[in-house]
Amino acid sequence: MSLVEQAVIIRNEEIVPGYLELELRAPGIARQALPGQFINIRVGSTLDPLLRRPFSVYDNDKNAGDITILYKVVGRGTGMMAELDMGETLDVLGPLGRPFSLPENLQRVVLVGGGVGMAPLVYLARVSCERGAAVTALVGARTASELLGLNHLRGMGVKVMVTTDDGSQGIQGQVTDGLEPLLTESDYDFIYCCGPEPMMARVADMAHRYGLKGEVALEENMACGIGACLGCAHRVKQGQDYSYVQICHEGPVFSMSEVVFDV
Amino acid sequence: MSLVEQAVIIRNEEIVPGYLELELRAPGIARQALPGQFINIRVGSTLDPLLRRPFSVYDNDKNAGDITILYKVVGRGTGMMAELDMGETLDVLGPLGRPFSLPENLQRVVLVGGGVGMAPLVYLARVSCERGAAVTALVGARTASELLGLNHLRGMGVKVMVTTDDGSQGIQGQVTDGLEPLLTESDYDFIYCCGPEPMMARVADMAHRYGLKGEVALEENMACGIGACLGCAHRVKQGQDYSYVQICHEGPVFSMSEVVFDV
Amino acid sequence: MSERNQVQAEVNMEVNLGGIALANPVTVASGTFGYGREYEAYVDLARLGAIIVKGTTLEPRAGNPTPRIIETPAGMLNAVGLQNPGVDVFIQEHLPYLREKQATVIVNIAGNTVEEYARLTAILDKQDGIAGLEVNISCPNVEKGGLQFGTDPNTAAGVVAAVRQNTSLPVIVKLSPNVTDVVAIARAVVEAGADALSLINTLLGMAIDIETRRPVLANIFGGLSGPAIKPVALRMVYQVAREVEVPIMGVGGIVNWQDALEFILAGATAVSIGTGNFINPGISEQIIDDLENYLVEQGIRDIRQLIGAAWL
Amino acid sequence: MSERNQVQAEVNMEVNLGGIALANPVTVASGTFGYGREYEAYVDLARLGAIIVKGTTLEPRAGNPTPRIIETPAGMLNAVGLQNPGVDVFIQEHLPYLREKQATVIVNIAGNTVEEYARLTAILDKQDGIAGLEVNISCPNVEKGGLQFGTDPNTAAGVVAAVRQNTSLPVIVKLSPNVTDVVAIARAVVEAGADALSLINTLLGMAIDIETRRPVLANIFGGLSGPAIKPVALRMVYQVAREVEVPIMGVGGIVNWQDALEFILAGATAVSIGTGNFINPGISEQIIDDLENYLVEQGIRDIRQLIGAAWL
Ligand SMILES: Cc1cc2nc3c(=O)[nH]c(=O)nc-3n(C[C@H](O)[C@H](O)[C@H](O)COP(=O)(O)OP(=O)(O)OC[C@H]3O[C@@H](n4cnc5c(N)ncnc54)[C@H](O)[C@@H]3O)c2cc1C
Ligand SMILES: Cc1cc2nc3c(=O)[nH]c(=O)nc-3n(C[C@H](O)[C@H](O)[C@H](O)COP(=O)(O)OP(=O)(O)OC[C@H]3O[C@@H](n4cnc5c(N)ncnc54)[C@H](O)[C@@H]3O)c2cc1C
Ligand SMILES: Cc1cc2nc3c(=O)[nH]c(=O)nc-3n(C[C@H](O)[C@H](O)[C@H](O)COP(=O)(O)O)c2cc1C
Ligand SMILES: Cc1cc2nc3c(=O)[nH]c(=O)nc-3n(C[C@H](O)[C@H](O)[C@H](O)COP(=O)(O)O)c2cc1C
Ligand code: FES
Ligand code: FES
Repeated sequence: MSLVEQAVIIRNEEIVPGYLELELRAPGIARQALPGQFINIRVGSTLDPLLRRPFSVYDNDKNAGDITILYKVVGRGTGMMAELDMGETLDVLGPLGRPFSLPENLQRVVLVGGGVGMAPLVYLARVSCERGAAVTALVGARTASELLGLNHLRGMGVKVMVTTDDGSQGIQGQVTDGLEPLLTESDYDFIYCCGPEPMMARVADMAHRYGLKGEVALEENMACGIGACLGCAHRVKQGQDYSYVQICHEGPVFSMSEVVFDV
Repeated sequence: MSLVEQAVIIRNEEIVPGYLELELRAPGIARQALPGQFINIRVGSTLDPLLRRPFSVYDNDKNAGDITILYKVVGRGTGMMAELDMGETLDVLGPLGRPFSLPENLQRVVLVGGGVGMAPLVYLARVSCERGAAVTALVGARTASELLGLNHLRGMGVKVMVTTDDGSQGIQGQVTDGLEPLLTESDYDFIYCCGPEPMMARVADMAHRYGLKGEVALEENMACGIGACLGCAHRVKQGQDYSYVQICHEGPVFSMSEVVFDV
Repeated sequence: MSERNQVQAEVNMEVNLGGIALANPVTVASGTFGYGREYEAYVDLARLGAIIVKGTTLEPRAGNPTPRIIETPAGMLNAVGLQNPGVDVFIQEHLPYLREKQATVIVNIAGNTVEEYARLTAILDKQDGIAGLEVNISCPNVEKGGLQFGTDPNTAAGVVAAVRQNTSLPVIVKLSPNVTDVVAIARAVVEAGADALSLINTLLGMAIDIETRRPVLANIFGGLSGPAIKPVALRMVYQVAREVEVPIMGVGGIVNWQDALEFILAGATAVSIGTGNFINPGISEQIIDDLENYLVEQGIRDIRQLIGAAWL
Repeated sequence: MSERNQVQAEVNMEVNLGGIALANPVTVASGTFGYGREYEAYVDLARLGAIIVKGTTLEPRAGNPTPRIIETPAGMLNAVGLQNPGVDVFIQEHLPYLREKQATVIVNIAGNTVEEYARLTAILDKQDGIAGLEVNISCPNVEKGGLQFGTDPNTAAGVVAAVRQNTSLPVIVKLSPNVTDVVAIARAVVEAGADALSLINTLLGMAIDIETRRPVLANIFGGLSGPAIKPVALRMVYQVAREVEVPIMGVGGIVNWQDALEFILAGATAVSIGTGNFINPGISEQIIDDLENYLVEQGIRDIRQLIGAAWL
């Protein structure tokens, strides 16, 4: 059951320019959080900014009771977060949302992350590895300096492949350019993907062509994070038509085949 | 000419419970600030709280470029100020308002301060002493623990008298109870007063009875602090009638005889 | 006896909102509390004065495309577009849950024609476990070119009369603040049979994305809610409460007990928390506790003594 | 050539507001900038698109008792009550100063009767150094029981027609947001001769002091301004700009260049900074600089290209 916790900041560190890792002591949330779930952080204590900001659980140390998020500084809320110091407390609501499904007998999984879309995939990789699956991660970014999560993944024994738009590291091109050869060569059980929606659409398409099942984690502006405001709607297929689901509640993880992507 | 300065916090210290001294490195403002003037502080950098908060110059070290304010924690803005640490910066506008007049040949002055109304009187005492005047300060508070500025005043060689409502220190009663004997015994040139408006009204009345000229420093909710919004109006006498003046601009210091007190 | 029960014994928090007995004046606003279930981890649902459920229509509504929400200074805009599963699903899936939780349920109803309001009311009138109806008249009147029912006294009264005829349940009418003369609308709907009024619904607003140079919301316009609108809501409650005989529910920007108290002092018999639930899902129960403590500390035995105490 | 002049040479910031040539779209709002003098330490007055001076009446006005202002979430309420020294003092004491500073001056005028507006206009029409008039129609109409002129299309048009007959100066009409249909009022005043519109004036609001249990403002009600109201202002600008032919000045909650740009994209030809001046007295000039830089960075040669760019 999700809860509101006053989490103490253990670490708030810029890892590459514009991206920070924030580690929080939040034992109640850490105990429950599963890969793909997110937390909703109240930034500041005044009425501006007003709404909580949602962030995926990037890593989770249940024993210590620490959860880590990886965030990109994009606006006012994340800008304020970047100023926070160790020892300060943050009001955190979580864990929220439907986690990635981790079928019991996963043998070989492939993770595809673009930019800060890596955030939900690192904890997923950790749990997958713990369960004995062979994990390949395809990590994409615009340029080498924006590649995220590589060290974490390598530390777990994940096979890591890289694409950059500008070719400054790994394969030049988009993650889909790196994915096609992988899917041709190997036989995966499951694919997980998070990144910009057009990228997820292309990955979902490719997975479909290769007959591979998979899941994506979506994003949408949120107010409540718990299914009450109906703000975070996204289209899913319903027969020939579509209907809206709440990302915070019925997602953020969805089967690749059910999502109507905004491209 | 007043200015906006990004002032660095040198010290932000609780001196008695609920009252803090905040020392700011603001050389541009310090150079110009005179007793009775105030500064207008932007608390936080978001849109809530929105308006600046006005505080009297409590002390001023022109050489170092440091101004000090004495503030009471009463609400959200001052509550947030109390959390600030050394080294942080604050956006400060000042110096603002009309200072106390310090007639050239002042020999004997008496200062009467109630509660946080001491704030503008300490710097006034310093300058008066520097100019060679003999200064008596009558400091009132509800109880001994809320007496403010005593050490500062004694350090300058000011003769300090104390009244407390509960008699826990000095004369039991209100500052006016302490003032009457003073005015009977000594011959002062000038009286300065700041405190709750009913107190100032009584002091003004007494001064009038003893034929003593004096000034008070008033307060009113402020938005701009520079005479533009017309928010901080206060009544002053105009013949048999009254008119409104702007406290921030035409005050906060007024002659005791011209103010229509709100009692 | 628990500490809380002791407090309750000392002070009375019960109020009557046009025939609805509320254990305390603190309710949660339509569209911000789902069907209660979403908050069961954070709030004892039975303890709330009432739960006003999401705006319910005769047929299911898909709602608007996204983005539907955007933060604004001390507020937010929403253009959810009355997404709801329709009254039948509400009755089958959500009402039984709320009944089981012993919540006091007020159903917020919406329609595009007077006929729709009437039929919806007739359906809900037959259900167990509904304490009252809240009529949302900030809906486009399709028979009058989409102008909102709530912006004209006659049209507003028309909706309310139709609802009134179809139910013996207490009828609360929720007024739109986007009007020149809210008192005139209030009078008209009271005359048409409203037992209570709730005000305010959201202010119409918009935001523009300077990157894309387009309106942020897919719907272009949205409803402004949250602390930003509190001064407007409070003013309307104060104006209306003095002019009508029926009790008022104050809504708009309440995020703590002080805000709630301001509305009560302005003349509100009950208050409703909307956007505040998004900031802190436990806020509604917290406000109940805090108001109780306030009464105890101030030695006020009955919260009703404070209703309208700020009137001059 | 200074850096700033270089920037100016590269991009055009000039706009025309119904016959008033503005060096740039950034003006300062009536009642928030005094008579300019108050800001001379912080702003180069000649550089502002225009200075709209405090609401001026025929006779001096003492204004309301205090408290007159109170902060609200991301906003403030004011009930200053049109305190001003009257038009004669304005002409003798303030106008010469503004002329000398080479400021572009727009005089905001207010009255309690149509006759007052007419006489005030006739007086100001004869003065040098006035670029235009801004007619504040959010004033109580004493001949109609104190109802605001600006809440009814006919009464609003009546004021504007009277002003129009008495001057050849450009006439801007400042609309009240406290209305059901702002477009109807806009159309009526344009038909009556308005050369431009400015919107919005403040929203009517209030606050209650829970300590004293009384309204905070001596006047009970006050005008809500500041970032809190920006979404409402933006919506009204967007609605009105698409429906009338005259240019619009957008006002309400602007505190940075992004806010200003939102209004321009919504259809405003110029913008006005009000409450923002209180937060940062140099904000208006800062916004001019920032908008210029934005144009340069985006390679936009003329700010007029952005007016109404968000229309769908
Ligand atoms: C389920 C979920 C998980 C997320 N996980 C991560 C993560 O692990 N790391 C990360 O860097 N970012 C993540 N995001 C995006 C992150 O929430 C936004 O970048 C952040 O809210 C921006 O806040 P801001 O105040 O800096 O930006 P602003 O632009 O100032 O925000 C203004 C408003 O828009 C909302 N908003 C803006 N962008 C988004 C967005 N993409 N999603 C939701 N609301 C948005 C904010 O909440 C706020 O209400 C996630 C979003 C969702 C929905
Ligand atoms: C010229 C002047 C000099 C002052 N000097 C001092 C001083 O030296 N030390 C000190 O402790 N206090 C002083 N005050 C009072 C101080 O400004 C207020 O206590 C402070 O603004 C309260 O802010 P808050 O956010 O904590 O309170 P809140 O109650 O949360 O403030 C809410 C709003 O009310 C306004 N407000 C509340 N009380 C006052 C007040 N008394 N005067 C002006 N605005 C108010 C605030 O600015 C704000 O807009 C002075 C006031 C004035 C006008
Ligand atoms: C996301 C959202 C959805 C809403 N849906 C409804 C609704 O379905 N029916 C209704 O009458 N009011 C609806 N409202 C309005 C609220 O009930 C309330 O009147 C308004 O938000 C002001 O209160 P607040 O400032 O506390 O949020 C909605 C508000 C929000 C923010
Ligand atoms: C203190 C104050 C005084 C004002 N006086 C006037 C006035 O005299 N005439 C007028 O038309 N508008 C007046 N206004 C309204 C502003 O010009 C502006 O329309 C409004 O504040 C919204 O803009 P803002 O949110 O940027 O402040 C006043 C506003 C404030 C805050
Ligand atoms: S964020 Fe409120 S329903 Fe998803
Ligand atoms: S605070 Fe604005 S005029 Fe004094």
